[in-house]
Amino acid sequence: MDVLYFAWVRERVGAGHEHVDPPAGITTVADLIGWLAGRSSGHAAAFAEPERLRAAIDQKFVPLDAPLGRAREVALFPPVTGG
Amino acid sequence: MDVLYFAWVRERVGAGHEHVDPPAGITTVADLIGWLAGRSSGHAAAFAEPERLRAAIDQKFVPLDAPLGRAREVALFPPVTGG
Amino acid sequence: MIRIAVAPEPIDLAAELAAIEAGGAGGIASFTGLVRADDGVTELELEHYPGMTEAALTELAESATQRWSLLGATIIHRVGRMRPGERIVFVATAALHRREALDACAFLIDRLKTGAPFWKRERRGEDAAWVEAKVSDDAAAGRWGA
Amino acid sequence: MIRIAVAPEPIDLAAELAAIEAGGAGGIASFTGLVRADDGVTELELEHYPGMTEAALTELAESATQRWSLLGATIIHRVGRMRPGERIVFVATAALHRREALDACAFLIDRLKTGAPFWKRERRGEDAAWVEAKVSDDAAAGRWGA
Repeated sequence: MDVLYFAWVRERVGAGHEHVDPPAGITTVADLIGWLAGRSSGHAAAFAEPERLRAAIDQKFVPLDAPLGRAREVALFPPVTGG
Repeated sequence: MDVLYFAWVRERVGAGHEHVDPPAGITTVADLIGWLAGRSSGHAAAFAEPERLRAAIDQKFVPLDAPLGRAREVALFPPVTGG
Repeated sequence: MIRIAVAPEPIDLAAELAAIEAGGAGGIASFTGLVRADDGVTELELEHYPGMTEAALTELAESATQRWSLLGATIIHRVGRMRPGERIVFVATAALHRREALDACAFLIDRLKTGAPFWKRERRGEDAAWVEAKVSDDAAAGRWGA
Repeated sequence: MIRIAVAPEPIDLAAELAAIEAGGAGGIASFTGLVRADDGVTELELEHYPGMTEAALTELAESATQRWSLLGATIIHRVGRMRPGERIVFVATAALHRREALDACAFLIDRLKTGAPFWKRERRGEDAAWVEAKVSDDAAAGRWGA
């Protein structure tokens, strides 16, 4: 699964994307966030407050409790601020 | 008093403006319209249906029952259609 | 910060937008009215009441700046003869925040339709007819209260 | 009739307006968002999610054309670095009648604020800070229902 990071999530993680292979128990976006938080201190800083995060699966916005299903691309980022 | 005409009122009267000196009994815009209607067949055609007319006194929109007061310039025209 | 123009020349949108953008706003809303090309009109003629027109448009722009915090308000109305696809009217509003700009822009064009002395005549080939005022325009102008 | 662009180049308003005007509309409403010059920002940086951004903006424009009778809908969003006074975003809608163009334009900019993957970072001299999302933007996007 490809995971993409944007804005301060990207900065804290220290990378814009990575390929990960989460274990079988990781079934929702929230599960994935909790699992990613253990990968490094940068990840821990990025994912310390999940309520500040938003997500997209395969380029569609989803809530954090959305199932990952057969997601190929999951993006994690702060609330959007365009326009 | 200067009287100005616009759009089809101007076309029916056959002039864009004229100087008139209405008699003492003419105190409102509606009175003026009724009096002007007698000036020519063109005026009669322009002023046959007062409900289709709108007016301005000294370049401010007024209702037809507005008093002429010390009006220097009275304009008579159809409802506006700009924009 | 208020700019009013009533003239027979084509409306230069790029210049008008650049001018209102220069005021430091965060958002500019605009509306451009065009001669519709879809209903057989070959030429549109705009008559107005010189002097009163400019005064009415200035008053309209001032009432918008009293109602919303605007950094700029522009009303440009073309008069004389124009062809399908050409610009008749352009209004623009500048504000720090988008909601004020958007609302003030809608207010200006709604009110302009019923509150400024312009009259349209449409030509379709040999025929010419004065455009009738629309009841829906009175309703739209009324949305904004007194 | 739908035009979407996400690019680092400055937004060419005159060209965009001319393009949407060419569709035979009676009215064009537009909104331009600018980098505000009033709050000490020296540079704004716009990050986005390539691929998803274009898809989200296309979907947004399509939802506007389903909701209103539009002859055209344009959304142009700049990305990368820009300076105070420069254009960040431009939306425009074309319709036969002004109310549809005005409402659809307000809808597009309200929804764009919360429904497209862009993130702003402001620089003030040496300091850089990601802009926090506004609760008022969620409220504005919610005005338009589901």
